[in-house]
Amino acid sequence: MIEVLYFARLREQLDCPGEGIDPAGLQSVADLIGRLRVRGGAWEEVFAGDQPVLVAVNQEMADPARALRDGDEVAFFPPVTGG
Amino acid sequence: MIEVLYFARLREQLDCPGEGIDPAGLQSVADLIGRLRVRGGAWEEVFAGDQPVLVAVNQEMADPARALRDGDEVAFFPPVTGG
Amino acid sequence: MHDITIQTEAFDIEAVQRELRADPAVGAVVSFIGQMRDINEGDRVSTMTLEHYPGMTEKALERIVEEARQRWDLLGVRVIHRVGPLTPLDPIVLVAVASGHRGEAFQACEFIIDYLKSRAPFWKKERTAGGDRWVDARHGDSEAEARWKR
Amino acid sequence: MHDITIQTEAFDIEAVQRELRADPAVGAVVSFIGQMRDINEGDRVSTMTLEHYPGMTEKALERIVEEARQRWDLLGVRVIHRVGPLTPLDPIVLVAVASGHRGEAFQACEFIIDYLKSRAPFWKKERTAGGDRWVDARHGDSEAEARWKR
Repeated sequence: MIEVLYFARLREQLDCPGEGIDPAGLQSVADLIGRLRVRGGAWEEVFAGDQPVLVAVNQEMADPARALRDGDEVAFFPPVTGG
Repeated sequence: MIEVLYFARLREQLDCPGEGIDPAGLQSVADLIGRLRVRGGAWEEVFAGDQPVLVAVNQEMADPARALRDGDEVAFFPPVTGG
Repeated sequence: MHDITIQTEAFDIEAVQRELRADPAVGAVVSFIGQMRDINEGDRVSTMTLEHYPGMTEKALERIVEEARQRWDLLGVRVIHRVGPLTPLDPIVLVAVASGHRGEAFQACEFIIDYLKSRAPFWKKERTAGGDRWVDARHGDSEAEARWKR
Repeated sequence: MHDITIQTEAFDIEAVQRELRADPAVGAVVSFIGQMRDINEGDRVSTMTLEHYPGMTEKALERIVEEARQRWDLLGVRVIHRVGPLTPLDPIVLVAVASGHRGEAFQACEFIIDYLKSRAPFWKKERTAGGDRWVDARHGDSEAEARWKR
């Protein structure tokens, strides 16, 4: 299973703090984004590429080409605004 | 009269915190330095140009070409080391 | 003393500085305090909530501090960041760096806060008269961070 | 609140920071604390005496702070410098700058301390086991100051 987390504005837009996703057929972060996007509605909006979305894999910043493995923790969130 | 002040290492080398000097014949800071230097001994040492000496006229940094007038306050001191 | 703390409670700026100053080899302490303003983007802000990504936040900050310690000769580093609800005048973040001389302390302190602002997973949500809104990332933050890239 | 103080007494770092932080338009406070180290040039230093040029010191610092206020959008500036006898761990100088955002506060704070270190008439005399000695100017200080020349 891949644990997927959503933070801040994304969590609210998707009305979902996180979920477990079956890794079958998911080679990369880009594949995961594709699978989320086809859900339509808010998912299509968030992952269509129109708004900036950052991704971290196992709590390290990553990019869409990043390979995924069973057990990975993947987080999606907007640009950070701390400090 | 020109009020001349000496600070820090210079004050100790010259064994003099300050003095009044007759401005007659003193057009510039360079003239004043010349007059002090010819006193010989520690004065020659300090003002011969071998050690760094800074000068302020009326509490503003100045250079040897700076013109002098009666009533000016002239200070000689080493490079600063505060902070 | 741990270098990094994420907490909901207010922090004691004075205690941190005293701890860093307690080493007689320290000649310079540079501190950055970021605090909540009562106006943002022209609107009055009554409260703010800071969300973060627990686990990743600490890892990101530890990496930033470790990199600063490798780049500069530092005698002490402390980063404290608040999360949860905040009101105007509340300190949000403290970055304090001690070193023998000032140049290293200044550079390390600014390096850490620039990275934190552009890379550490914190998000601010403001409450204004017009409702709640997420704060947008400032363009200047990624520029400031880019300065440090080698 | 006066911007600049030269004094023989210890100063209250916390009180200064609290005062600067009291304005809800302030988003960033950057502070530099310079303190006396117990070792200099490899020798243990037991005490130090700071001499200054009364009158010129205040004028030089006022000019520096005025220039910083013209260059950057600042909400508060405080410079406190001690003179007279000091022992290790004693704070020597505090430069604290408040602004809306951090970039200006960092730049102004470093600008002021760089100028102070290279231009304000203070001189340190150290007491070591080998006797009293005047501290020599650090080459790096005039280099740091040269960065700000336009």
